[in-house]
Amino acid sequence: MSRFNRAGVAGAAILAVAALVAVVAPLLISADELDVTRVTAAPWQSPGAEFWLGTDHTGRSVAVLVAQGAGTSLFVGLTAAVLAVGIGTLVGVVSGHFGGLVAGALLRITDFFLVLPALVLAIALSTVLPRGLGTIVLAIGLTSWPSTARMVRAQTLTIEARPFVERARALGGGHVHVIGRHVLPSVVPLVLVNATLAVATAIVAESTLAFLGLGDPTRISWGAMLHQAQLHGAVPQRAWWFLLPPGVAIVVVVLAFTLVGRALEAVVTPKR
Amino acid sequence: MRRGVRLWGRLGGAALSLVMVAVLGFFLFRVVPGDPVVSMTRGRPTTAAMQAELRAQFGLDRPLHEQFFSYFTSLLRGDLGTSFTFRRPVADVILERLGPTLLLVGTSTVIAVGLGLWLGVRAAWRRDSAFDKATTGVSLTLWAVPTFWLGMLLMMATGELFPSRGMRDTDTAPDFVSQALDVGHHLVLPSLTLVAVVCAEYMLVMRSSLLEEMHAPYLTTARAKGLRDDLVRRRHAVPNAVLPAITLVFLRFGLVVAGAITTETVFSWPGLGLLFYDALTGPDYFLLQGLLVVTAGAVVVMNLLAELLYGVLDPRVKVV
Amino acid sequence: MLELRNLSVHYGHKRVVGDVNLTLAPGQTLGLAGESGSGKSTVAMSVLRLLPRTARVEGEILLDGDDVRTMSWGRLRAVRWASASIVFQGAMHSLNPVRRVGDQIAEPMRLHGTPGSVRELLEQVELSAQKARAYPHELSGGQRQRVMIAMALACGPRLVIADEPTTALDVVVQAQVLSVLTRLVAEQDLGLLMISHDLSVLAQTCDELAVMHRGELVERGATREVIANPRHPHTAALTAAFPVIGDPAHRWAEQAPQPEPLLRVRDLVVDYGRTRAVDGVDLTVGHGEIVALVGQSGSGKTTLARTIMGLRKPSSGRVIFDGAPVPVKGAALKAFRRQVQLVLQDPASALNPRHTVRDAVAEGLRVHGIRGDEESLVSAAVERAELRPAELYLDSLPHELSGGQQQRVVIAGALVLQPRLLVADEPVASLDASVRGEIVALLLKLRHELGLASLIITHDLGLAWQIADRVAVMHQGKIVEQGSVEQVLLNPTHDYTRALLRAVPQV
Amino acid sequence: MRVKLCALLAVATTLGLATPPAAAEGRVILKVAIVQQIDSMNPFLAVFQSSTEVGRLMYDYLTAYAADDQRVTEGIANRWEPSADKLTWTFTVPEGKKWSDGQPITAQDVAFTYNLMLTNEVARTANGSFVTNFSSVTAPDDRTVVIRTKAPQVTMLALDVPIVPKHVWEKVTNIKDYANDQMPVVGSGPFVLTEHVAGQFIKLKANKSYWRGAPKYDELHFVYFQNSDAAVQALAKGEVDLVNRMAPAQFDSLKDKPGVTRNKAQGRRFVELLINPGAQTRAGEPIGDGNPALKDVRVRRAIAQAIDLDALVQRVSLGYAEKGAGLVPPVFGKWHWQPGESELRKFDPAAANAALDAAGYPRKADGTRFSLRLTGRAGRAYDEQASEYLKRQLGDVGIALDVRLVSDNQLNEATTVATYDLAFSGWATNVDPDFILGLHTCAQRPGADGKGGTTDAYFCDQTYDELYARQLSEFDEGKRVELVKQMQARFYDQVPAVVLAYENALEAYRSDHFARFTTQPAQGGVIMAQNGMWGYYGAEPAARAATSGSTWVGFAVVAAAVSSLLLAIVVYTRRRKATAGERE
Repeated sequence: MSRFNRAGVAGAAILAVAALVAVVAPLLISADELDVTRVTAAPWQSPGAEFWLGTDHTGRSVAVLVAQGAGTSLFVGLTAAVLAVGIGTLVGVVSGHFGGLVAGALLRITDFFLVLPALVLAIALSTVLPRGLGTIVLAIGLTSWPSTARMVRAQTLTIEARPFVERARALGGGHVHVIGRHVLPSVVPLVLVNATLAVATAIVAESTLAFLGLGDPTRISWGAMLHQAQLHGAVPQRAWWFLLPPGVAIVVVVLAFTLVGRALEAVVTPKR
Repeated sequence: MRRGVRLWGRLGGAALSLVMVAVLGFFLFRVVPGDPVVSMTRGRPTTAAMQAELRAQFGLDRPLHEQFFSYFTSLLRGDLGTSFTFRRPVADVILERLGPTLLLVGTSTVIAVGLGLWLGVRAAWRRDSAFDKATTGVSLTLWAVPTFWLGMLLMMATGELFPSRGMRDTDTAPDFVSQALDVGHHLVLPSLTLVAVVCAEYMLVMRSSLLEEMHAPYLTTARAKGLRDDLVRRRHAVPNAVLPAITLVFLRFGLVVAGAITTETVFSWPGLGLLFYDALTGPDYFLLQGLLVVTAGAVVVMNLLAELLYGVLDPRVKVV
Repeated sequence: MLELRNLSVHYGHKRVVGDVNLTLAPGQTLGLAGESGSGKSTVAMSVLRLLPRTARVEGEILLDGDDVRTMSWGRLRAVRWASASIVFQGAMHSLNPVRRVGDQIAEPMRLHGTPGSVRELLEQVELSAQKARAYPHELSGGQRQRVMIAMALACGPRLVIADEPTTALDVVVQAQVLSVLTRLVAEQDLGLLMISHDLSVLAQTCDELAVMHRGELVERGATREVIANPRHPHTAALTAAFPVIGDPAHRWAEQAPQPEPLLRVRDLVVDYGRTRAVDGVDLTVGHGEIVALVGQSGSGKTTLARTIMGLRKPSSGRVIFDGAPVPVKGAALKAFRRQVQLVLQDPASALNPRHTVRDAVAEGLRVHGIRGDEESLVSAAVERAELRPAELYLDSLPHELSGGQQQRVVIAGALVLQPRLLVADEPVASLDASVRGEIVALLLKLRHELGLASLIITHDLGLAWQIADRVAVMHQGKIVEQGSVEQVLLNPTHDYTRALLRAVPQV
Repeated sequence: MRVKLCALLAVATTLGLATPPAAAEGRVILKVAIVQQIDSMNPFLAVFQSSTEVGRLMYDYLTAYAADDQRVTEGIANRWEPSADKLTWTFTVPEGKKWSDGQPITAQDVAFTYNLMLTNEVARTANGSFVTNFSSVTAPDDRTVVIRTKAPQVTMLALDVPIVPKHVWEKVTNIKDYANDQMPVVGSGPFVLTEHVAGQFIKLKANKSYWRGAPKYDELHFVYFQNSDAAVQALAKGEVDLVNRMAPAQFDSLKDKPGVTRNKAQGRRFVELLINPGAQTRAGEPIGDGNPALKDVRVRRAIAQAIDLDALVQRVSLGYAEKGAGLVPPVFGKWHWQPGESELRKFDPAAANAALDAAGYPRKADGTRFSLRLTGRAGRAYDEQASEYLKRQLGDVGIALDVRLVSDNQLNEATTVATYDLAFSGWATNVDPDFILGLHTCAQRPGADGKGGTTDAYFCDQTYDELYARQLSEFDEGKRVELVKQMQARFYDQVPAVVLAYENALEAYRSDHFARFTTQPAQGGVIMAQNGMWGYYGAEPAARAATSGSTWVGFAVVAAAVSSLLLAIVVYTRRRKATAGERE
């Protein structure tokens, strides 16, 4: 417990730094440093005094790109997670609270989406829709809600089976009362945990889509950098400085979200 | 306590899911913009008549609902249509690529399951020990690693030790031993990549599953009987805790097939994932929808198997 | 055979057991009584050194002269089950759910190299040999508990520790299990250390009685002696909590005149799918009357209560409240629910753990949109439920309160709507013995002061004797006998009622 | 028991993995990386470039293009004679050429192939355009083929149609479903197809009885790669011997690699920037949603003038390209056109600004005149980078660019229905310029339903079309060259598209395995993607070093790691077992 809290605090600290970078980087980095037509440095420089993470295939500083990419990756991760968790919570509560045909249909759809390989679907969606951040968010969001829905539904059912809900019903409470006063407050912490973990998944998914060349090519994200690295032959050139930093950034941020999520989970879940 | 798995209900549900997969597969890829015939013939001397001929060959000139009807009826016969790219029945193309994927995913799953469950049990049993902290930490980190990136790193790190692509060399002697060793040699990096990522998940699941059981009263009973610690673990705790993990393994197996897309792309492993990636660039409608139907169908079937298996493994669940 | 010398157990700085001294000779039966949290289970577990690592154990635990605390693990494992075995509480969870019970019984025999057969052991506890192939979930509660007993006897130990072996069992089943246990102990001349919160259970099985309170041993002596003349006030409270049916001292309800009917149930039938849970029930509760609905679990009494509350639709028959049929939906149903309030068995789960006492009590007011000074209405209800002063409790969360206080909050939540009928489902079953009396008194006081009628659902005939004006006995969905308390409990006419009464352990 | 099993397993693994598999001894193999899939081995159906490339190795055409200067040379036929009215062509198939199964190649085979295409619609799938003008093909005897055309056709010596053996193909009933995978596949080319595993590799063996003489090595393997990055790595490791289509950065990365020789060749490809000139269908109906400003040729010229082609060559192509001009790349020197001093549009933003002002598009308050969409393919390195430069350069003349990088199929969609303003495109050209010139005639625009077009530039110009018709029937090559150049000049002047660059074909090979390859043309030519099979056919093995055993070090490392891990587990379990009794 305490260990995870420590890990959770560490994760939160990392996230704070990442968020700070995401907010500050666009302010500090001039457009010239990102514009391939204006950079003057030689491409494929290994790390040195001037560029301490080296330069990419166009001569841009990798360090600058990583900082700039934080915003995109975090934005996609957060919005996709919010979308997924939002849909999931709605579906979960509705199918858990109301019985009958609606719930049955919702459950069927949830199960269906649950078994569909999310990555395959996300790839298909991002091929169909026009390129852009919105598409990525939509593709990830629309494919990752079912697990949340399942979990929220289970929690809703658990709560509904609790005597205090029966007591509330016996007091004369209706659907709005039961959902608003009892179900939602009990679901929200779990949803929060779920959202945190969903951000982690979404960031990895974003990088995967970008790597497969389905990202928004006009934006710099960590996944897009890896895509570029692969496209322009970073591996055969042994340009580790172009390959490592974006990947490490992904791992660190995703790990941080996971740690925070687990710490929250430990707090939220009642101890046995 | 007694939970029943209604066999017919499950079968019906799975069948419904398969139908939905088929419908989704058809429409999703019909929404993809672009004329596949134009993509195919790009950069070659082509006349309008030739394009029309190609369209007719693939039935693209018929109205959508007719296309759907013929698609659906042939699907029932196991005919997935003809691939644009390979000009062969989609079912054949997929079947051909199934072997490499099963080899990769199968090997990785076996190793990952063995290793992951073993590590998970160890870690949970000695909760908060150095071993637990180390394995949990590593697993959480690996879980955060994008698969393709890990693959690229491994490729860069191992330099020339391993082949960078494919499943076999073309100049290996044709005898079985040489071929098998060659395939094994090619298999090392891709399966290592998959194992690392999948194993981490299995480990975490096994660990948390066992932690759930750690305070179960029947373990106290077992201890009170005088059982050694490792016997308590092996005979009592693990048989209970492993059930959810096994279910997960089955569920994941289908998903891993789909998840092998990135690994196969990085290592040019000639399996379904690579095929999927190739089909996307076409766009090869029939191949794409065939792949979606097959992979999602596999997951649906695995799902069903997982539930039925659960009924066999867990005496509390009866299949009726 | 077993000797505890100055046994203390600490968890961190918290002392759970302090300076307990106990001895038990072969063939002797000792009951260890105490409420939850009194440390009695900790004592039992320490005998086989089964406490978690975090527990710090001091003193000596001598089993056949050897100190368990200092044994090597190898030696300890040899001693476990062979010298002393345990019948754990809650056999459902203490048996491995995925292994056949036969294997589980045989396991210690193989381990310790004890000859014998599972079949014989099962026969000893009056189970057929085929049950060896069953999984725990395929057995009934009583059968599982017998399996536990068979398992405990597998290696022929000289000491058996039984930790709440019959808790959560119905009275009749409890009686059967206890008789098996006592018979085997007597036949095999075993030492028995039996732990229970229920003095009556101990009184029936044990020669000697020890009472624990807050980790300390407060009294020890011959069973009859301790119960008849408790020296420690806590012992006295415990004995008082178990009413003796027929004893006028334990009958607290004053005689009420025949009242006007408030609630009438006519030929009520409720089906759950294909099973008929309630089968043609007629029942009446008068104004200000307390009626006890008695029956074993599964008899349909809870379903009946839910149906009366309008929480479940009857399949046929009518429920008439105050002269009008209970409405099935809409505003009328809501209005009806103001009149009838529910008090549930486990107060801990009947309160939303996130809501303060204020929120919990005011919930009814808010649901019904009752205007007025919420604060004072809530305070009044809370004080009426004898939580004084109200301000002390209003901002507490449920887990900060004791079980008795929680139940009072539930009752306050009901009172705030000024209902006319209280349906109480096992209102004291999950409460400690010493608290139980207070809640019973509170219910009676409310009837006395407010004229509040109650339908009390219980498996506990003693409670009915204590509180009710009339008793209805329910069996397999039917009411088999009803009438005044004295009439039904002292002169039962139906076989089932007699069986129930026989099974009640007598102090 | 468990312990013993583990130990056994460890030993077995070590032994097994430490022994490298035997490589096939004594055969010299050329391994070539390919990135594109093979769509079909059936030459009537195969449309992918990679398939055509393999097809050229399996089947000779009626005529061929010489390696050194690409002139027409002997293929299956060694002599040809047009009639005076140019409507009848007589080809002579000499004695002595044999199919790989030993059967003689005769005029009957040629006539069979063409007639199959004339009679069977499916057989026209891949190469139908070559026979649309044919009226009949006959073989009066085994040595003579007579082709009659409906109208004079200059490309009669550039019929890129694989000739198939009649004795094999006459048994084929359904061309559409025939995969042509009866190994070894009977062919006439320098190599015989022996094995094809889709997505993995293609194996061919040398045709020892090839009429030009057997290739100098034994087998030719094409190995499939997911992307050129992987292919370049494989080349660096010596897993393959020949790689093409490298990105400039990849090409640079091989600069000092020992044992690797790079080949920077003039390519057959050019990249262009389409400027939607107000797209119309064949019937003249407007189609798409191009910016109307682009209908004004002055605007298009100004845009062309605002683009710094030198910067694109230097920064985007890293110098591995030549500045764009006419439609025919310089590799086909005869047909290639360069603007003269008077025609040349120099990079001149100031002039472009002035021209735009004059055309009636003054700068607005925010400094822009109007904005245009620039559509390109995501994932294509050139588009991704060049779009950055174009954005800036056109921004300098007040044209704001909205860059849209989309998937391949979305790009195709945008160009086929003309929903673009500016778009990247590119074509590979053939020895005969007919195709690339014909692509920009009015007739290539789509029909009323928006389908059936092959152009993506939507150029329709009276002058150009007249020139096209004239060159098509001009049999005097000198005059035809002149007409072709005039067409390119007209295209350059009207700018429906700016040819940005002729990209170099970047290739590399293991010179430690293969000493030299035949390039086409001899000077600065390509090894792969030729108009012929010379590159593969003419490869000469080096005094070959044995396959290095270094790759097997990896195996040994893994084997050692696995076995030591297993051993560690065994020991650990043993020790735990021993002390298990005294631990809880």
